[in-house]
Amino acid sequence: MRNRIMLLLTVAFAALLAWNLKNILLGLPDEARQDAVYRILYFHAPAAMVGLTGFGVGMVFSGIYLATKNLYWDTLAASTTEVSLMFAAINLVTGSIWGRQQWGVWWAWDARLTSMLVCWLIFAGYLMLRRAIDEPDTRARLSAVVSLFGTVNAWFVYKVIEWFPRLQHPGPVLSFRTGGKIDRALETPFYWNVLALCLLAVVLVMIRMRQESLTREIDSLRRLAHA
Amino acid sequence: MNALEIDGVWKYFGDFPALRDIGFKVTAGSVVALLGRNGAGKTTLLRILAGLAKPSKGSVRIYGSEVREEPTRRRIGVLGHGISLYDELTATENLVLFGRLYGIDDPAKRAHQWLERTGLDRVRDGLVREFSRGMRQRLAVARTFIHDPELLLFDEPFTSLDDRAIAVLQSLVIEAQQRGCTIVMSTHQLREAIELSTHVALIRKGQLAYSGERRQEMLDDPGWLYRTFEEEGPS
Amino acid sequence: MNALEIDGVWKYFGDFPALRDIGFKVTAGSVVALLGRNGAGKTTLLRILAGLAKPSKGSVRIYGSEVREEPTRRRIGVLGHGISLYDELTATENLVLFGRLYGIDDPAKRAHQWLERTGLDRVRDGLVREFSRGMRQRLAVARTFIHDPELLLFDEPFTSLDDRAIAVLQSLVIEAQQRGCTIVMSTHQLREAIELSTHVALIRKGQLAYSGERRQEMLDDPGWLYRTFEEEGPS
Amino acid sequence: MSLFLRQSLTIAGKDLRAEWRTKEALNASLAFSMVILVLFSFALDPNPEMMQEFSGGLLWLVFLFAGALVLNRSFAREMQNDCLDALLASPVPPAALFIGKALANYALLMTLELVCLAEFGILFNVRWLANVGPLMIVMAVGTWALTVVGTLFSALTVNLRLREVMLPVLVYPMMVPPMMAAMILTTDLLAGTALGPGNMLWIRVLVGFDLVFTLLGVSFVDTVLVG
Amino acid sequence: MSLFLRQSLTIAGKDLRAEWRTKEALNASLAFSMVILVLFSFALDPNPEMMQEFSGGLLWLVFLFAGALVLNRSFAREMQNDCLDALLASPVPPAALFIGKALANYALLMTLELVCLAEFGILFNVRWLANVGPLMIVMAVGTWALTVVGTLFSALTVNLRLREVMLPVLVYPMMVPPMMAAMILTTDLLAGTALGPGNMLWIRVLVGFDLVFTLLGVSFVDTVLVG
Ligand code: HEM
Ligand SMILES: Nc1ncnc2c1ncn2[C@@H]1O[C@H](COP(=O)(O)OP(=O)(O)OP(=O)(O)O)[C@@H](O)[C@H]1O
Ligand SMILES: Nc1ncnc2c1ncn2[C@@H]1O[C@H](COP(=O)(O)OP(=O)(O)OP(=O)(O)O)[C@@H](O)[C@H]1O
Ligand SMILES: [Mg+2]
Ligand SMILES: [Mg+2]
Repeated sequence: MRNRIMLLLTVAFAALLAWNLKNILLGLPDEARQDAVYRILYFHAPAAMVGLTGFGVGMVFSGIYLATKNLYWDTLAASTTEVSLMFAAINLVTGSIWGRQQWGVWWAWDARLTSMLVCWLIFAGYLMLRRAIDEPDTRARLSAVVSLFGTVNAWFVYKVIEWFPRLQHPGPVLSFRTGGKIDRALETPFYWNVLALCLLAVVLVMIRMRQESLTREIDSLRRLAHA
Repeated sequence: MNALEIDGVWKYFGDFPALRDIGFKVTAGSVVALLGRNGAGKTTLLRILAGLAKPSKGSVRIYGSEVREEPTRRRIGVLGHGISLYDELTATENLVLFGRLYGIDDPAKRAHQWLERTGLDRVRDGLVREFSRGMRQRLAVARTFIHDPELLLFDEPFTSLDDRAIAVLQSLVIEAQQRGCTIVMSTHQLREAIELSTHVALIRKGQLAYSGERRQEMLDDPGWLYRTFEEEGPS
Repeated sequence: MNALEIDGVWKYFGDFPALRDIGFKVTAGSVVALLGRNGAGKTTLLRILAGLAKPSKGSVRIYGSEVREEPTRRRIGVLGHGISLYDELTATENLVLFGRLYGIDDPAKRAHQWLERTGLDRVRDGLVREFSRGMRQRLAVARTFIHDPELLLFDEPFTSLDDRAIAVLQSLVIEAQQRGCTIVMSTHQLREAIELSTHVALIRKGQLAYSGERRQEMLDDPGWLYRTFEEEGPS
Repeated sequence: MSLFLRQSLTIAGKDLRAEWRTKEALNASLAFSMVILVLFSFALDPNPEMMQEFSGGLLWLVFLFAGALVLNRSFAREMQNDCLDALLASPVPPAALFIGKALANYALLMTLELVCLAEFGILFNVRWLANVGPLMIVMAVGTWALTVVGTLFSALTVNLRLREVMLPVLVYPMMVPPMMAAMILTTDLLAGTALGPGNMLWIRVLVGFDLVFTLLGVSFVDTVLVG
Repeated sequence: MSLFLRQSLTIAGKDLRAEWRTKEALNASLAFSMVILVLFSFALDPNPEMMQEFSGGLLWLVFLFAGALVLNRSFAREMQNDCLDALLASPVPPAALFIGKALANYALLMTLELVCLAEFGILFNVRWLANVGPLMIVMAVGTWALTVVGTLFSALTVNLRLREVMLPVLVYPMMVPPMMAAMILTTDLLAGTALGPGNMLWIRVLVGFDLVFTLLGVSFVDTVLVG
């Protein structure tokens, strides 16, 4: 059953991505100022959205773990955070590439960029903490607390850095934020790609979940053997 | 009345069950020797009883109430592997500190009494850092007793102690029992433990293998218990 | 021939003399129980014998030569409070590492032999971190023996071990003695120690209070030694 | 509530007394702060005009680096003889323990920072006495942010093998919002700008951060310490 | 001599293998280096021209701070199960032990520094590939200075309660001469100046320091570890 769902989601993701790629690469006109590179936006911004949302979802799972003490939720929280971290990394890398192309530098200490980097570091710390603790219960408990603190903090980082005096990164362009700054034809594929990346995230989380539960099983078998 | 009621306690470390369905009752005033091989789960159980860890399943009631409730914790005294004393404070300061935390009246006076009783009067203003191992252990006992606990939980109290220190500790345990304290004590020193105890609980790979009164067989031959209730096999 | 010649050894920690003029000889092939109360100086002496600390005065000769000389150290095996194993390495890796450091031929083969002999064959590729206390202790013994030492120095080897682990260790000690090893071993578990030993050395506040062969009185009553050679008094 | 406070103060008093007896954490972190000030001065080779611009930033960097040492000791001190177990077994609620340790850390950090400030003024020729009132307020509020997050994470990392590494790795990214605020405010104050509507925003960030994380700390310390 | 070398390599191999298995010290110090780069950027608010001037200084500061974490672990790793006693009781001379640990630390530090350099290049937009050969030489020689002093002091402080504090407090001041040399050389190289008679002095300082302190380390490690 689980395999079936996973397969289905994977196929859906692949199909959607193919269709999106066709639209984005072939269907859209080049932008006047940026040539073809602007298309990176279709992965750059959705990756950030999926990543940041994922951190929040991870926090919710961590909260559920603390309430129920069921390790399932811990595994879910960890997988979600890990996958989100990967999406955040995609955002950072695509942004850097884009920045190299647009600004001539890989990195600028712009508010938006820095806040993403700081969020990434916070949750990299979360994963490192998980590595440093062997005992599953303690690991779950402590990392859940870090996830809570981290997410609240990430929110602060986001809010606060907006007020930071240096801004270089483009502001919001999506119409639901600005009331229509971007062309409809350019915007629609964007949302489809958000959906595609969401699907990918779910698939990846499911794969990680399975790996994690296998690891846990092996681990406990080994411990029984060594006891 | 039961000092301690352990009911269906399980403890998982991840998927590994360190305690499996442990359940027994301890009547007030008894001295229980908690025995078991290395890794059986004695420390895990004692930490749960002391409220330092939570069971995954099951419940522990001490004099009828929850462990982590404040009034209950006032009735427990815990002495673990470490001595739980601050090296940078003096003997008196250590005792007064814990007296305050337990909210007893006139902690200074109580501290003084206990220093006398454990023979540490002479060094009461010495830093714990400078104490010998035997003195530290005695001060740790004083700390455990300072708030007149009714239930005492000891984890391997005799480890690394010499014969004289063990004798001092034993006499304090006996004295506490005479005052009506209930004592649960884990150790590998079977002979000492069994001589002191009224009851015995044996844990085997996380399960309760025996619990009940001390029997004459155990006194005669400390090895009897293990031979009877643990089948041998490659560990 | 004397395996060990200790001559007028003093050890000061600052102004405090932890060892005062210790001197005795140990003939090859004997098992010495090094006894004494907490803080008597057993660990200090054993560390000096193992070359982990230097005496303030006096000399120690092992098979006639200096402790810190390389050929001498190849003949010593040390097992202290800790187990001296790396948690992040596997059982085999640990043994091979020490085999290499001792420069033995074919360390992998030796490691394998010792894993078999201590019953750890099954888990030879398991990380030490995941081992239970008994398994760690057995691996530590294997590490101590891997280079076929002639003089073994044990500091409280029985601490915190259960009856079965103690039995395993005891049989290894007896086996080593039969191979002609000399053994010096400190412990507070008088009964176990005296049963194993051929000689006894008692340290009292840093001084040698008794050294000589094991006597029948000690076997009959482990407390005899302390009662006879230590006057009582506040510690 | 009064009992809670009394217990917290008992804990804080104990920590301060133990520290006072040896002064080791304080001395060491003072020495450390001095050393890094010297290193900074080598690395940055600051000329006076630049100094004006950096002063707040450098100062808080020093506070952060030296402060981590104090925070690291905080719960590590309880591990020496398993003292933490005795505290947790006593009727003191973990929240009181947390507040007590935080108060002690706060006192130590403030002492450390005042000395650092004086050193800094002398070494880098920065006049901080002009605006000393508001500066103290900023330091007081900013330091509480460091204290409260640091104390909780000190409790969280105390059992890890890599304690001394994990603490800064987890805490520093979380400190980005309050540190930014504190740095900007301090630079302003050292440059002679008074607190006013222009930088009220940053004061609000600091106070908000303090409140939110004190609350989180008090609520989650039980989870961290006992489970 | 060959035996000595073989023993050193065995020790180094053991350390690297244990580290490789968990990668914790390396990961943590990498994360830490990233975090302090971010903090520096906040504190210093660097504009590109300034960056040119600071780059060498900042880079070596990061190496120093993150390196201390690696060095701290070095002998601390031996304390876990009293492993140090077993090593000292074995026929390995303390000097071989010292060289072995130093080699392992050197490998770890160099790895750390190369990654830091890449991070630094990207984040602060510093082009280091131009002069990469001489830069590697300076890094290699400067890092050995840090390694050899750090390893010796790691052995010296390993039994102290305040280990994690005392190591930097003792090591950083000692590192002032080589760090100054390395900072100046690195800044020159990053600014495009080649190594030449103009900065030969600093190269000599570095090499001289390396030689003297390696010699001192090898001669005194016996005193430090055994007495
Ligand atoms: C490493 C560099 C970069 C990073 C870390 C970064 C980060 C981000 C983040 C986190 C978002 C998501 C905002 C949100 O959904 O709230 C975003 C969106 C966006 N980025 Fe970047 N970015 C980088 C470089 C660039 C560059 C160079 C450009 C183009 C010149 C760019 C253009 C955009 C655009 C147009 C959006 C969508 C804006 C919106 O509607 O919110 N980014 N970026
Ligand atoms: N924090 C922990 N994380 C993972 N496993 C643990 C933890 N604590 C204990 N265990 C495991 O639980 C089991 C019981 O351990 P426990 O320490 O309670 O045994 P014990 O009876 O006290 O043994 P000993 O006589 O050696 O002290 C062991 O298998 C141990 O490996
Ligand atoms: N590193 C040290 N610094 C200062 N004093 C020490 C040190 N090591 C030991 N001592 C002191 O030397 C004396 C002897 O200690 P030692 O550890 O050798 O005793 P022991 O016989 O092994 O005791 P135990 O049975 O408790 O293990 C004690 O008084 C102790 O306080
Ligand atoms: Mg135990
Ligand atoms: Mg000893």
